[in-house]
Amino acid sequence: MPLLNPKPFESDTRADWCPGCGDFGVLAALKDALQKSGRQPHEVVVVSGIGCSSNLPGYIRTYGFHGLHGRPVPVAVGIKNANPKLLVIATAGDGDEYGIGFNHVVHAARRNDDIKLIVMNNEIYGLTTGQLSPTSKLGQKTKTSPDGSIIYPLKPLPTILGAGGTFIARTFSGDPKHMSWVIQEAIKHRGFALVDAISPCVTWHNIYDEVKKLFYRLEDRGYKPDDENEAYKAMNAQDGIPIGIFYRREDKQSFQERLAEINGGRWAADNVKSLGSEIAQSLVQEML
Amino acid sequence: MPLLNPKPFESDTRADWCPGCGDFGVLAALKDALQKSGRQPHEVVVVSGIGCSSNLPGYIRTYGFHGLHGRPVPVAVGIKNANPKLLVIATAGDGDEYGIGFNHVVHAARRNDDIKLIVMNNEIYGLTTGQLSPTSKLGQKTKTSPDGSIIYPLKPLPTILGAGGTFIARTFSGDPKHMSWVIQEAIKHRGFALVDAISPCVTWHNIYDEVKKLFYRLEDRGYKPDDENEAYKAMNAQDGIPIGIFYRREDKQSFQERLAEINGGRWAADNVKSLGSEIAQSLVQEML
Amino acid sequence: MSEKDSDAEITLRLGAAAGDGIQSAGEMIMKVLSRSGMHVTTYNGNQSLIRGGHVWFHVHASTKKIYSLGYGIDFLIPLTQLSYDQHFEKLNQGGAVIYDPVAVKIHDLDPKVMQISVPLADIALKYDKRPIMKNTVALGSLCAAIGVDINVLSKAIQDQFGRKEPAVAENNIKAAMDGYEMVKKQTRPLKNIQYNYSVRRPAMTADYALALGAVAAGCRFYAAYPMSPASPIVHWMASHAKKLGITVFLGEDEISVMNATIGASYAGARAMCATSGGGFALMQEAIGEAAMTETPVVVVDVMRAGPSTGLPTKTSQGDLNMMLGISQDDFPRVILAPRNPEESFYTAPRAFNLAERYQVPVIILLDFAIGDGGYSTVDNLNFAFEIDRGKLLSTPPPAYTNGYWFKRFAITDDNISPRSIPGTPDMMFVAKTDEHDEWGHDLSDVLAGLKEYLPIRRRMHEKRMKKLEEIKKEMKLPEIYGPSGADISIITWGSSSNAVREALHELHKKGVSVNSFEFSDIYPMQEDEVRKILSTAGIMVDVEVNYSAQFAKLLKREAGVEINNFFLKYDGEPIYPEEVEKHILATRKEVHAIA
Amino acid sequence: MSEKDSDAEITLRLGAAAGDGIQSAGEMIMKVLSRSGMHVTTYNGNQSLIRGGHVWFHVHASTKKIYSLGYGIDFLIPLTQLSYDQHFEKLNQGGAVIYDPVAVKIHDLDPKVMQISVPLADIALKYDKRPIMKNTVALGSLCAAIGVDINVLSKAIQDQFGRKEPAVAENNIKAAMDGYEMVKKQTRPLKNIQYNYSVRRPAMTADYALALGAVAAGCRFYAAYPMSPASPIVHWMASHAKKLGITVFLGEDEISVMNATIGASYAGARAMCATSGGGFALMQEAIGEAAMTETPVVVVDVMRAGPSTGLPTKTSQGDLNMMLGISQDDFPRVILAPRNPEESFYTAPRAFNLAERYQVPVIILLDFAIGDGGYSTVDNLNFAFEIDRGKLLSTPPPAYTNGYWFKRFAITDDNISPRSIPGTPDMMFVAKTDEHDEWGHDLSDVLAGLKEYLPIRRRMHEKRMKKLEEIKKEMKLPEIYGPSGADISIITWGSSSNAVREALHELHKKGVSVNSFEFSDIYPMQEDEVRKILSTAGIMVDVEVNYSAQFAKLLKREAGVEINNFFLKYDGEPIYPEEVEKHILATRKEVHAIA
Ligand SMILES: Cc1ncc(C[n+]2csc(CCOP(=O)(O)OP(=O)(O)O)c2C)c(N)n1
Ligand SMILES: Cc1ncc(C[n+]2csc(CCOP(=O)(O)OP(=O)(O)O)c2C)c(N)n1
Ligand code: SF4
Ligand code: SF4
Ligand SMILES: [Mg+2]
Ligand SMILES: [Mg+2]
Repeated sequence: MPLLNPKPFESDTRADWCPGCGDFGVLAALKDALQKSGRQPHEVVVVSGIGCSSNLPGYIRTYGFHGLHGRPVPVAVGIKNANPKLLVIATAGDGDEYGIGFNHVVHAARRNDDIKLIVMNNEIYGLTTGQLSPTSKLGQKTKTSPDGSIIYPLKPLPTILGAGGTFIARTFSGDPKHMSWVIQEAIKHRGFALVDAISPCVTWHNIYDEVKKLFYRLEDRGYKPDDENEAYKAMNAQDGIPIGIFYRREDKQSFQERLAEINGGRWAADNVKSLGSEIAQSLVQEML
Repeated sequence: MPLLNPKPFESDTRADWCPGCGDFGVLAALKDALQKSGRQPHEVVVVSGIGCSSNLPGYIRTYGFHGLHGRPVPVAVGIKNANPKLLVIATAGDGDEYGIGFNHVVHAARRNDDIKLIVMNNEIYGLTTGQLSPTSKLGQKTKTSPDGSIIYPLKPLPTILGAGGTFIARTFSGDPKHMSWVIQEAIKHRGFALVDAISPCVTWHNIYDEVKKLFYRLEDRGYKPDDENEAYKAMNAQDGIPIGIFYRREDKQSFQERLAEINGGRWAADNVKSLGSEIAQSLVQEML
Repeated sequence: MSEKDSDAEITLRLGAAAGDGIQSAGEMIMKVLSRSGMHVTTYNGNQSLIRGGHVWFHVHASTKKIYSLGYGIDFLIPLTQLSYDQHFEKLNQGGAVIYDPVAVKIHDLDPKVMQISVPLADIALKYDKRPIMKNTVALGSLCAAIGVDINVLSKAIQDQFGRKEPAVAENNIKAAMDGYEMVKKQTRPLKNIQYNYSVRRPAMTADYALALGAVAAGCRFYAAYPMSPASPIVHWMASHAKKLGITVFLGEDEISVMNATIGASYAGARAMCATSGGGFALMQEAIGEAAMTETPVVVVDVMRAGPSTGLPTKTSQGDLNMMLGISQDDFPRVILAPRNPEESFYTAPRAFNLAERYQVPVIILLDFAIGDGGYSTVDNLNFAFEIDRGKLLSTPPPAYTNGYWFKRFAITDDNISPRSIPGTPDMMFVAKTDEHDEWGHDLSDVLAGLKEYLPIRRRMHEKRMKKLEEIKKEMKLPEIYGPSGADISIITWGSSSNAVREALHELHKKGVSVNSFEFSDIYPMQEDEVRKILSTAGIMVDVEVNYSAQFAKLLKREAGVEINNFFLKYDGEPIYPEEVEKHILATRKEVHAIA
Repeated sequence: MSEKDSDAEITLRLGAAAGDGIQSAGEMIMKVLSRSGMHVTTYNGNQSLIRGGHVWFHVHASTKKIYSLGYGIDFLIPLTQLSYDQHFEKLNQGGAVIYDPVAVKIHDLDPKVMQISVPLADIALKYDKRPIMKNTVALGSLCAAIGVDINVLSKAIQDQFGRKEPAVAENNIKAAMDGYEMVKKQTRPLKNIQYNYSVRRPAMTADYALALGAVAAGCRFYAAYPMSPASPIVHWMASHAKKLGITVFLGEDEISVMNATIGASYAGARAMCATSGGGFALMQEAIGEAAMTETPVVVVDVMRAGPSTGLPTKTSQGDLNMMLGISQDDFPRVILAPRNPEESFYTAPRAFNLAERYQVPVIILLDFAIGDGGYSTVDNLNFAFEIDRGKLLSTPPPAYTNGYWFKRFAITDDNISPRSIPGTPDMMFVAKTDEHDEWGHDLSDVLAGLKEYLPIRRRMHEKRMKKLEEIKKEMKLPEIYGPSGADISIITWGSSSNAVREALHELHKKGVSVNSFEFSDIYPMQEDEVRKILSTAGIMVDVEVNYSAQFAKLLKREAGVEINNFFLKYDGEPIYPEEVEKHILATRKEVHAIA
């Protein structure tokens, strides 16, 4: 089927985020990137958790799974392992992915599962009305840190680099073209891609102005994302908020490529059938 | 009370690990380090998960908590936050701490909780009779990877460095003095300390000879653990198995130091009492 | 006004979109009434989104003690057309709708409801570029309509905006005053209530009351991962941490929260944590850990409508089954379901005493309707309760120590072992989730299955389970309202009791022979006593907020009491007394038809 | 031999320390018997440690079909003194103990038990520097004592060590032969069984049988995090992944395992995962997710003795309550408890068909006794079962699509909606854990609480819950053994049935009027039919392996059936038929005393 609809990923449900919420930018960029990927909507699955950001699958025209807080990654991994022909994208919040569900991210990264994770990072728990998130800053006042946060924020990017991530990027919903480009590259990547999407929450923690002032594009500075040690430094840079692709390597097989060597490409979603009686008998023989 | 007993941390229960198990070395080193710390046994709590390694609290004379698989860190954190006068040490396996419970490690590291975590890393699930662990090598044959592992192993040290860890070390139960020294330093550290203790499983995955051949001491090479970028490189070194302290900084407050600024040092374990009636009334007034 | 008319009583409802400030407006009018001597009960009809949609705030107030949301709506203040459309049908005769004709078209209104038109937006625009103060104007108008002193509102506004720059409060007060004057010109007060301005009554949600009760009972360690409708507890704890010296641990997930709570309790603190169903599901493995290590903990589940994510801002009593089956195999637990904020306050110290006395996990079940969504008057709080730490020792009895190890899990006559905390000399022990003997030594490895040790395993398992027999004796029997020997008996539990109690009142006025049995202590159940008490019941009608009548099933399972008539609500909304009333009237008809 | 003497039947037990190879020795002798036409049932008495301690392997074999572990021990082979001390009291008269006098001192032995002394270690040392082959020598000795062809053992040894260098098998065979000859010289065979070497019977644990059944039913996605006693399932799946094309996902924890299983099923696979109680506790939130999104899943819980970590290598039926209360609020689930390996094989395809037909989570409860710890003969497996994927469509009915979106959660007469999987054009939908309408649109945000949408919420909740009514019709009623109208009726479920069934046989020989009702389909329960069936029961005796009689409580809760007599075992050991027999005999006495 050719893409007849000029905006094939446009949904008919209005997003009910607060006016001005950064997530609108992420949604637009994702739709744009998907269209440019040439994929059909029904070949794409968008998986999310619980949070403002995680409402996204309801607002895009693809298959969707709006699951549990913190668990989009394992659902996405399950889908991909059952049918790797699908393009599987997880979209969720910083609470979902850097808090309760971060271990899944770490392990998907080290396995190099071929899924794309877009974290709408607003440094706050939006949907639960503004509590401290793992990326909230020291001193940040929230409902759970009324005296200012005393917890050092998590640095998800160097953490995932250390864990073996093969595509690690940051982008900003205030720079929609950049965001679409980063997502397109993530889609093209061989394996797990982490896209940290700065997506300000205008209601509980509006950092638009701050980010606009401080962000710069790595590619504008001639940065090349091919050296792990340089990537580590760039991620920890103190001179502003770098966005762009920090690290990328295409020489590592995805987990699904390796899996195919074992299951012989007989993927579970296409393979719901009984056993031939010869094989069945041989299995019984083993137990004898 | 002075330490009358020359071996105050010696228990009367025999460890029932397999003869030759690396965990014996860890136990001995820990007892030695504790004795050198000058602590009284009853001021120390050793917290563990579930696994061969996690049986350790039963074999040492301190308070102990032998909890759930993967959860020693949050239990330890709870203990420390209730009574920071206690020395709280978590001892567990690679399955516990790099697998199911790794997210707790990441977050304790970034908070800089003042607990010491010793991971008995044997690259296998020992107690469950030899399945793949997060640190198992590519190609490693185990009960769950009979055709050889296809999963890239996790690199816990650079991951925790990226997450903001302030003391990160590796040691080897084949080098008992080194191990005792590393644990002593961890105990002295201000905040969270991760000690990756290579502790071979002689039954399911005996890497003693391999490690003995490949390990070298960072301090022997004049390595200084004060630079994060150098630490990152050293952790990823391919020229053998470095042991020693990779990274250490003492300029970051522990979480408990910061907490004291809020709770005023009124720690929960010493503070089980009712409210004065004046305060009580003022709290009611707020609701009026 | 309807049959339920009474000048001592009032129900009102504000409606708008999320982000319009309807919750704070509602809280202000609640305060106005509370500070005028009235008892209040409220409900927050909100949605799982931050701006837009439709949210409302309902207040029921009375000069006498009340529990439920009352009957219908006397005063409706719809700031949006949707708010009018959604709620006008519930307006009581004799009531009024206060509205801005620019925003709201009145239609299909009962002619006995008064229409009070006020240019809310226009007035608001006098004081700000955007008409955000229109709800303040509406509050002023409302004060005129219900005849309450406008100065009480001014003071409430002052309190609300006191921390902002002075102009904010000033302008809001002016806007309120304009609204007040405008309505005063149109009509005399529609309510003729004797407000008593010398009596000010505190109102709390159960979440707040429970937090207060916990701290008052010595809890200084609180752990949480935010989850509606339990979040107000952590908000209260965090905002009082500095003042009261509370250690608030914000875990990375509910698993860490529960384990840290256990760690803190093991270390000697009174430790508590709270969540809602989904978070509780994640805590279950660790609750088994607490029971096995005999570490006291108090865990709060503020229930919301499920299953799964469900309706996060709506109410339910659907988590009882989960509490009866927490994690693997048998272990003791206590389940308490306070019926309202006041009882929640007193439940906290009881829960801690039970937890420490019996060294078991104690679960407190609240729900959205009273926990986050509903304030209620809580006065005459008594903070002088006993803190009973049970068998917590600081020096070991000789028979229980060998000089360093402590016989922590000793078999005793009452099945409760003396306990020590780390830091205490000569009382060391290892708390183990593996089965263990009296000294805490493993029974799962070299001793597992050996014939000499099977009786020890059995005895340790029995020791834990038999605590339930002792705890039972402390469990309260149902509270009975209405005449004994009534034809119809309502069986209910937890927050559902509130609507039932108020419906009873009306049913009695109508001459219906009905009484009620309200359960607040759920498990363990004194099955024989409960059976005996319920043998006096008439035709039993079970009222609860879930699909499968979970409490009725527990009654059947424990006490063998069988109920065949149910009023079950599971659309996420709280029970209103008129619904109970209707169901009971229908039941009476049926019964008469059969008889 | 005891009253239970029969030449067609044999029980034997090997005992040693962990790491001595007792499990593989046990499996070899089991194979020897299986390949000699015998039916077998075994039990693995192991401990939660890797070397040392005490472990044993019990085999019951018979020329006819058997289920339980039989009566006492005919042949004991204690390789350590502890093994003798632990087990000698269970030796049957006419039986024998085969031992090495260097390792074991015989004491207090019934004179009617024969002592067969063999220098096991000395012989073993002939073939290796360390006496590791002493268990092989013992097996050879045993073959002589029970009169089975030693060549069958040689073949089994060959199979066992075939992958190692040839000398290993050769030396073991020689060692076995030496043992055989040594005993043959001492005594004629103590058993006079007609072995039938032309019949070879496969034996499996329930873990393996279930894995086999699942794959045969089309399951090619299996997820796991290792946990005893469920690990054999993942071992089987992993070792057959290449051959059969199975995707094995080794998750980082049980939460990822359950969520990945749901993801795979959502994507169209038949997906399964398994764990034990503690891991299941962590899966609960996601099981609610499966139910809410109506994604079919099959989840296996192989129960072990708890609570908490408990006794990881010991058995229990203590997780039923957990299954009845999985995570928050009400949702449908199916609980099946196959009684033995054979039934487990057939339960897998049934579970998948139920899961896909009703789009619900199906729980299979196994336990250590049959799951990991016990092999049993499974012959005549029939692989020709129907794969029913329910309403899984690949093209949308016109009324169910708008060209791209699919009405995935349509209300239908049978409450089951047609389903699609990603990749299918014109059938897109979003699976939501928030409450949703027929198209999968959120009811939790802008529509939450609106009066038009309350009925939709109710209807969606009812749609899910009412599936239980349909499922009920497919639930099997208890299987009845023994005469109808018996004085005493044993009520039992799952693996406890095995000991009960064999005890019944003996009780009937003793003239006791007793029958049994074995439940394998647990929930939902056809309460009316069950009540009717049990109304024919005599004095009911509940037999299960947990402290609180969880199944009896379910019976009471669902069917109102009340049981007052219990045989409950909770020391971690499986039930032996003689224990049931003893309890029933005592019950009969009581009954007679009363009557
Ligand atoms: C197990 C569980 N715990 C807690 C919650 C409550 N909850 C819902 S959304 C959320 C956090 C939202 O923050 P984030 O993930 O950053 O998303 P955002 O709303 O900021 O986009 C939480 C804690 C939940 N739904 N489930
Ligand atoms: C929730 C849960 N899942 C699984 C298990 C089973 N289990 C016990 S120990 C263990 C892994 C042990 O490996 P590791 O942590 O590396 O410790 P080791 O035995 O190697 O020292 C597992 C998976 C468990 N006890 N609890
Ligand atoms: S609360 Fe914040 S994150 Fe949520 S929709 Fe509003 S602006 Fe966006
Ligand atoms: S199995 Fe391995 S880790 Fe466990 S005790 Fe034996 S050698 Fe140590
Ligand atoms: Mg966020
Ligand atoms: Mg390990």
